[in-house]
Amino acid sequence: MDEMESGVVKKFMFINRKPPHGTVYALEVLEMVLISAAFDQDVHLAFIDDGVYQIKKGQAPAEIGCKNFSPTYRALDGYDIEKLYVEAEGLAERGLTEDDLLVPVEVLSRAELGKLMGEMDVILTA
Amino acid sequence: MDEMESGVVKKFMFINRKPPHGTVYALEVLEMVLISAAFDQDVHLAFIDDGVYQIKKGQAPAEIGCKNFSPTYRALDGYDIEKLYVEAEGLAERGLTEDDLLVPVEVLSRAELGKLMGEMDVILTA
Amino acid sequence: MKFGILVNEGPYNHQASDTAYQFTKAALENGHEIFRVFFYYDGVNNATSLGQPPSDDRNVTKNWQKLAEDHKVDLVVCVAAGLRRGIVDGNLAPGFRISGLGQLIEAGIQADRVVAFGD
Amino acid sequence: MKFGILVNEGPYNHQASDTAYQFTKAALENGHEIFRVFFYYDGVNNATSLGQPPSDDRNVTKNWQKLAEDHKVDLVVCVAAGLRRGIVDGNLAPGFRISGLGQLIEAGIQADRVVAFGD
Amino acid sequence: MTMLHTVNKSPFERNNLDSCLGHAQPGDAILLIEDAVYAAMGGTNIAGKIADAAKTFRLHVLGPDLKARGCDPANLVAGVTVVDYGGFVELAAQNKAVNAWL
Amino acid sequence: MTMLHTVNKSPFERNNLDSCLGHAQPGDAILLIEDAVYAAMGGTNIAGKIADAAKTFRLHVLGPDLKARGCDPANLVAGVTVVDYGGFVELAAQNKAVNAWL
Repeated sequence: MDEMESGVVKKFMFINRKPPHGTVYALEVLEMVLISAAFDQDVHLAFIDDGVYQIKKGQAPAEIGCKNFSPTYRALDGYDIEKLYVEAEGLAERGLTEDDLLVPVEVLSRAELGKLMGEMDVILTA
Repeated sequence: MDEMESGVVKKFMFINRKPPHGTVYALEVLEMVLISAAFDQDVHLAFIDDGVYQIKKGQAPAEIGCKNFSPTYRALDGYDIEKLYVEAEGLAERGLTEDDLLVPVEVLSRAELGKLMGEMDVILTA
Repeated sequence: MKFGILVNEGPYNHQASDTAYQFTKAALENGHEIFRVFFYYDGVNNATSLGQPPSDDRNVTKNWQKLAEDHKVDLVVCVAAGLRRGIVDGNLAPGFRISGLGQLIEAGIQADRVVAFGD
Repeated sequence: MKFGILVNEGPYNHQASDTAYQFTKAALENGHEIFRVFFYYDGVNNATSLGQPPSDDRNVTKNWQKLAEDHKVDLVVCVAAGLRRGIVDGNLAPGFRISGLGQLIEAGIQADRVVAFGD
Repeated sequence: MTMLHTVNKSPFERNNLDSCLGHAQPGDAILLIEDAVYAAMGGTNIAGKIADAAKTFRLHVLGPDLKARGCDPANLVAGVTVVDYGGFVELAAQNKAVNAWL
Repeated sequence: MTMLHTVNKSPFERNNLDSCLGHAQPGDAILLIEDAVYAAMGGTNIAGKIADAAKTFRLHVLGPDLKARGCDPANLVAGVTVVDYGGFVELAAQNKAVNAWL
């Protein structure tokens, strides 16, 4: 894949707005994120709105018959994906705190995240 | 189809909550409604929430490449489907009145519609 | 008690089909009867014979097929919705059959309850 | 300007694919270049060769195929998402090709803009 | 005769639960499934509304969906009862009809 | 450099538009497409919010989607501009990146 050596580095942001398990988006976004790591891009992950539920501790979907992909979020730093942001308002509305999250993140206000989104080159939201 | 002569008549209600064109639900619910007419059931159609947009006058989806199925609502009485209900609150929230609708309907309050729903035997919502 | 089940969404993208399957299984385990499972809208995509989900994930189509095998559950795919979306005789998974939308209305008449699962 | 297009939903159930098609067509008419159209999630269902929508409705798959023919637009179906949902070589409509998710990231890098359409 | 209402979408994202609560009759059963189970959790900015609803309706939540999402049943809004898939089936059987608020 | 935000869901059903308005930066362009075009219509119970948004953002609506839904462009909230598919393309080209609020 010669694009891997193209030298172009763009700011990618994957914005997660949906809860896990009810739809496949969280899982398939994670697949996009993992692939993007191979292209040496500047990858950002944001969890806003119901997306904050994706990184909630204690998920155990065996009884609904689904795969537990939540441990993968913890493996992201092994792929040098370390820019994870969670929206403070999203946590608060849902009665959650940083202690409820299964992976270290930077908590930003909606205003701060909006500003950061404005600096991106490519945004993929789901 | 011997069920067509089974003699059982149930109260069916199709509840439309979604706007037309953005998704296929409005169109495919209409197909269900038309089929149900052949079974001589007591068919009710309710338009609530964004479902009220399904029967808005003046729809012309040619430029988005879709079929204009809205005239079909006007043909329903030819199939003896005449119990059409629209929620007053749904119209008001959207700035619409009965004059904006392409088919004669009975306007009910949310409370009245809720009560009517409670009298049904089979409810299919989309 | 006799249940009719309506599945409105395809496999994997929405949990609807998984929940419908768990409900159907539990109803059978509790001694109830499943009159029919009807697949409408994108629900017809549950019946593809060509799906190959990752080996560490569930296989939604196989789940339905096993219910059909073990309990003779009638799995009906709407012909019109299927034609529109490319679910036809050629790629219909064994255990499913294709028929008209009247089969859903019939389920509404014959079953004691219709339970719908969707988006 | 070079555009990458991402289609997240299947045909008919959501307007997403129709809007993506209209956007792509308009971009070509305005003299822009389409680097690639990538089909992900249920978007892979746009590529079925087996769909037969009613004759009075549009044919979404054919719309895409015509763009590929007339303008050599690169229509790429995600291999993993397709396998999961039963879009494979055997029912892939001509004009589409199956490849990896890296093709989407590459579009993000190579195109000037990525525009996504979904639910 | 009462009805069973099912809701499967997050109350933070969509209006399904609000519409259900606006139409259900007093005494009806409401079952929160899939992404709607978040509505049953204590401490959210809608917990008060749900606690009120639990006084008018028989409010239930699907246990396997709670567990899938890492939601602790010990932290539910007061008045909400957990059921499993078998309990879902019996709720459907015990009420006159089922209205899925899709 | 400004961004183009697209929103395609009804503001009465989902939170996409609210989330977009809460994150977009002053001067950004927002394009309402598909079922989101209803947000641009005058006389609704959210028309005031949209009129305010039109002062902070460049607010556009897709004409073919209005027409499909029988929405009269003469009845738009003040400050909202109609574009066609070609206009959508040029908005995407003129702004730095496109954020689809799915």
